[in-house]
Amino acid sequence: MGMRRSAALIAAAALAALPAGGAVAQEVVKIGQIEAQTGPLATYGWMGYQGVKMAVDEINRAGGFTVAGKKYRLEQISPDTRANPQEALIQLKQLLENDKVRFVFGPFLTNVFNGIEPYATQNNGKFLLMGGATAMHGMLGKPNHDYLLRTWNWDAGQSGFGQLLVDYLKKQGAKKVAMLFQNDAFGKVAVDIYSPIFKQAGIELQVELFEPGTKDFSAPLAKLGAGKPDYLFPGYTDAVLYDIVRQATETGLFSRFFLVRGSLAPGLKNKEAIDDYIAYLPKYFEEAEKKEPKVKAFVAAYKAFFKTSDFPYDQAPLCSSSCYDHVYMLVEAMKRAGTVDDVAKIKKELMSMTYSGLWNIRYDSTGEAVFDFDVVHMKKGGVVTATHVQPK
Amino acid sequence: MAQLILGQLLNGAIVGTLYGIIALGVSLTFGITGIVNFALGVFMMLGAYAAWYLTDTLHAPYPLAVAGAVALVAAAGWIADQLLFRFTRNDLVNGLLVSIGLIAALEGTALLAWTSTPKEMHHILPGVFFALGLVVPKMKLTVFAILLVAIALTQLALTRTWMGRAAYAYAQNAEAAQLMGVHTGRLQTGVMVYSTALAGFGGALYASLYSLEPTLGSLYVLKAVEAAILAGIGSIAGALVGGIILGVTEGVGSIYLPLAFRDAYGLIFLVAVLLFKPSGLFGGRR
Amino acid sequence: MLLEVRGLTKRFGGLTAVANVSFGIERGEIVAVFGPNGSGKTTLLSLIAGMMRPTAGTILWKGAAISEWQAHDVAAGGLVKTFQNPQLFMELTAMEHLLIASHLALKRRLGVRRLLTLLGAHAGGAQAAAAQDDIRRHAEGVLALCRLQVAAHRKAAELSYGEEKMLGVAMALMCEPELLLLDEPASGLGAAEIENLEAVLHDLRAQGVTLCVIDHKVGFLGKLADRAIALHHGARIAEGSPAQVLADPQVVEAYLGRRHA
Amino acid sequence: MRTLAWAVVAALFALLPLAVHSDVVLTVLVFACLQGMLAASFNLIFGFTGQLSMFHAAAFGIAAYATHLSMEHLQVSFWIGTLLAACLVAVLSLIVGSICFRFRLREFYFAVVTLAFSEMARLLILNWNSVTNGSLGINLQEKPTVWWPGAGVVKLDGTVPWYYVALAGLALTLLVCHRLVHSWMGRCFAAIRLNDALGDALGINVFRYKLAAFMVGSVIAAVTGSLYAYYLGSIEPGFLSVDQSLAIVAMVLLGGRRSVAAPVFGAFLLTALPHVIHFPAEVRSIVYGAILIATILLLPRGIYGTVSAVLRRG
Repeated sequence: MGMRRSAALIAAAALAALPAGGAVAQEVVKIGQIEAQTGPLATYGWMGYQGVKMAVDEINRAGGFTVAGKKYRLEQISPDTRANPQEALIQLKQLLENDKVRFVFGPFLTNVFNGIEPYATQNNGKFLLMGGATAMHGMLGKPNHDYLLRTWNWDAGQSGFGQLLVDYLKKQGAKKVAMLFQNDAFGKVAVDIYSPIFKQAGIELQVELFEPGTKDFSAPLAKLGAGKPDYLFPGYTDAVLYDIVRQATETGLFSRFFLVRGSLAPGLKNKEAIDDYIAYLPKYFEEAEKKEPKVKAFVAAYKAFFKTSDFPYDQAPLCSSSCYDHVYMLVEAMKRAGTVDDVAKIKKELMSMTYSGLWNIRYDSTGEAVFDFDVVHMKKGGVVTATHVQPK
Repeated sequence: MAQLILGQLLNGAIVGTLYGIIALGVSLTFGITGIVNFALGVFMMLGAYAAWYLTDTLHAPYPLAVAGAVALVAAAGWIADQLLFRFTRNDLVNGLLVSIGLIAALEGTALLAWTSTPKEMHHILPGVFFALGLVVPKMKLTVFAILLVAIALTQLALTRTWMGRAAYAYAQNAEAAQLMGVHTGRLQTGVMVYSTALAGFGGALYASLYSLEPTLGSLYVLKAVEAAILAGIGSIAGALVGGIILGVTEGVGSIYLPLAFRDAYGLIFLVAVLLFKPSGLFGGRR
Repeated sequence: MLLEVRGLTKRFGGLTAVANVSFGIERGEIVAVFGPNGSGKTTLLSLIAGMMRPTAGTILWKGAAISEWQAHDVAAGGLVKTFQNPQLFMELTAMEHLLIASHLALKRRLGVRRLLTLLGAHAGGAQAAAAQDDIRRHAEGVLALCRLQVAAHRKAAELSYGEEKMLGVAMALMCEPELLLLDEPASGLGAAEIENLEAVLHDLRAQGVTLCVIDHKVGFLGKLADRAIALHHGARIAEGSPAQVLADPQVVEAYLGRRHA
Repeated sequence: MRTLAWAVVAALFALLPLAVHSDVVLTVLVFACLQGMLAASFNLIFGFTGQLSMFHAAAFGIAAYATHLSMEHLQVSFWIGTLLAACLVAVLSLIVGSICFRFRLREFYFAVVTLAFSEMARLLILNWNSVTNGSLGINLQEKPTVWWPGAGVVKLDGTVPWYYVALAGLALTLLVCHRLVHSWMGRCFAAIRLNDALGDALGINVFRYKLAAFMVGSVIAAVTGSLYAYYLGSIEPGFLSVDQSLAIVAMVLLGGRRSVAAPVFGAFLLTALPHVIHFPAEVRSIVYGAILIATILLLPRGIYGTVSAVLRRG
């Protein structure tokens, strides 16, 4: 109750703070975003930034949205954290105190999240933080963490996809898998998640972790290859996948791959040398573009909006899932809650709804996103079969 | 196992020559202008993106693209020298900071132009060679050969041409060289441009082997500096060997030891060498 | 015997810079070491001052072998050397030079207690404060002695060559040396500056400072020195009163030889 | 006169929270003060003794981890933990420094070897998962306590108390640096920076005083590390990154390396600027580079240095 009242008070203050008079006919709902947009770790943050930008722009060009009979437009405020917790903390404080923002997207990076977590927790109830950082998973549902929503699905758990993929792999007759991952936050967690799953499935697992930024994988590939595993389970961003897949196939050390992140592109690029390329994709854009008009429209919109001819299929999922859809989902929740500033109400709506945009997204009881995904299996020559999965 | 080691010796050597070509630039620049040009990393990055853009977007034949990339980067290097480095000659710290500033600026520009989405050039020369039970990608071997030739030619140029000898003399003893009638300013500019051209060349070849990101140079320039010091500043063959030693240490090191510490293996070696032969493996008395 | 050098030898690769040189210096005397350029004088001094390690031979300072000591330990021991072409801290004033050079003086007066002065000017107690004043006064005295008062607050970069060399001597004096090694103090000086130098050296002698001065020509040393040693190709070719040494045929030959070359 | 001016400045900063209530502004100032401590202590090694140390970020990060670990495993208070961390860093810098200076590694060689040592430290912390939780970093739940006039022993929670802690830390750092630089030891540092051969000839133990500067600087960095970590509330291997060290160098160059206070100015500038002027991400990095280059080429004494020089001229 107290929470709500204080939230309401702040809301009142915020409205008072907003410029009065005819100059601004529409009220503004600000959407903050704290992501790394530059530096070696910026890939995720950069795409997320683009996703929000597109959604906000579209909604505003469509004349904004109406909540409880009032017209609103969106405003995106997205400083660059440079993957630096200090910057992020200051920026979050600016967003909450100066800009009176109540909805913040990001961060994707665990070190950044750890940096802002204490302050965010102090302000529990005043805002919503919707990010993808690995470390968020552990905080979900903890006391004073009602502000937290994780916009990514988790590999483990009953609605997670890890188990399902490993089972699929087992059906392919895999006996031994070699895991080659970045030595960073998610890499470390991925090892912790998948080791037991593989163990349970009776598949032997070898693990090697490499410094992010590595480009030549000859040594680890040779080392792993010596163990004669049937599948290679490489890192999780295309930044490394292109290099790993190429070097692994060129030397003929591996012809079978198993991915839980990243895209099909590295596989297609080396399709002649690949027997199996099994990938979990939040969405198989290449195919969806043909089938689903929404996706086709999104791809077109992206190209137009960023004036580019090449659509980044590999990173589109970040862009769309984590941000583009979630902006729409948030707006939808505001409409249903009939308020733009009672975060508790809005969260309740978010938790109870299923949003069908480019994907079907809902939140589980802890506040972690669950969405349909595709298990894509590419065979030699680039023949692709995709299975659409709707998790429990 | 022997196969494994042999393979890593070869691959380490190949990777090492790529360190070496940048190290050569670092070494020359430091020897002649007294600046450690960390910006060689971003020049390498520019070369890589230029080559990628010329081949994959403008569909120029790869060799032409490489030539174009080298020309572009050399020009960039000349501008950087005239606008910036000219004023920090023989000032280690300022040179270092100017290059840091340059890195920030150029990486930002690259991000604007190409975003952080990785780019990968179409495979120029697919396929592999089989030799004594080893499997080596054709392109890697080709790059290896080309780099070796480039470094050999540099060696020749420095020993046979007047400019080269002047440079050598200058590195040994500036005063004497000036008495010899060496035009310092022109020499230093020449070396600056040449070293950036080498970096661009390295980058252009790099693009045919690995995927590209705006930050790719930073790792390589660090390795290059390690290699240059390992070998001893001012030694051409040294820069190459230094690079190769580094590449091999990392390769073989990560076979026997945890891969996660790969970067440390080279460093430990470097520190050891510096302590017991401060002038580097091939450096004379300094 | 204050300083005793026995069979001192220094080789650089093939070249022998100092060949089996032996001599001694008594407290209070002024010794001139001279020889043509390249005769190994500077090397000899550098060896004694601990800036190089001899290939062979021993250096005894007040009976203790010091040939393996670091330069700063030698200086702390009371054996201080000036540089042939002046070494200075370009961006500092003459006075600041002397204060830096007063390092040993402070150390001798306060020992470890000088660390207390870091906490505050008077943290070291009355003695510390007194020592620091004393050192300032000493510095001014040295400036006066070296005829550098006018240069006291000018930066080293602005000094004339003569003043630079004299500042070198002044810094050495701040170290309160028992034996002062002067490396070609007169080289490159004009007549007036040389006179000035002579005056300074006379004053030093009057104060009983032991001096070892090297120069490529005897020049003013003739009048000043009690004893002279002639070096040629790194070897001692003559020793005795300046007059005797000058008359020595080998010495004459050495110089004539140079003149013909 | 100057003392008075400084007293006034100090008083103004001390009274600031009475006038400024914005948590954002105070937060920026806390970080600025902590970065200022880093810059000033680094400048002791770099600007005054002429040694380009790349070990500073390592000292900073190692201490952050050491403080947490000693608090967790030895059940000591934050301040004891900080003390232990400082001692650890003192020992480490003694070892690293001795190696570098004993082998007479100069300028760039010193920079590279210290860089090598900090990289090894970073890799160790990154991969020693059982102890450091590796790349995931550690959230620091517990808050340090201090004795507060009137309030007695209180938890350091909220920005204002931390502001005073950081301010005190900065003041202390500046005092230490000031006393050192303007003492006989400062003269030794200058001698080493300007002409160590001559210093040696004048009886200055170059090795000892290089080491002194390196150790004092590193220990201050260590203290800063513990404060920073517990204000931020988390630690990560990134604390030890090369970028950290380079950022410190940039602060010093921007402020100026010839005075004790100038680097702090640079630190405040680089900490606050990105939050005052907002650029698109890529443009920001371009502007940052441009500023850095411009300062080095046009204002070699740094901004503070140049300004104060101009003021002195009248």
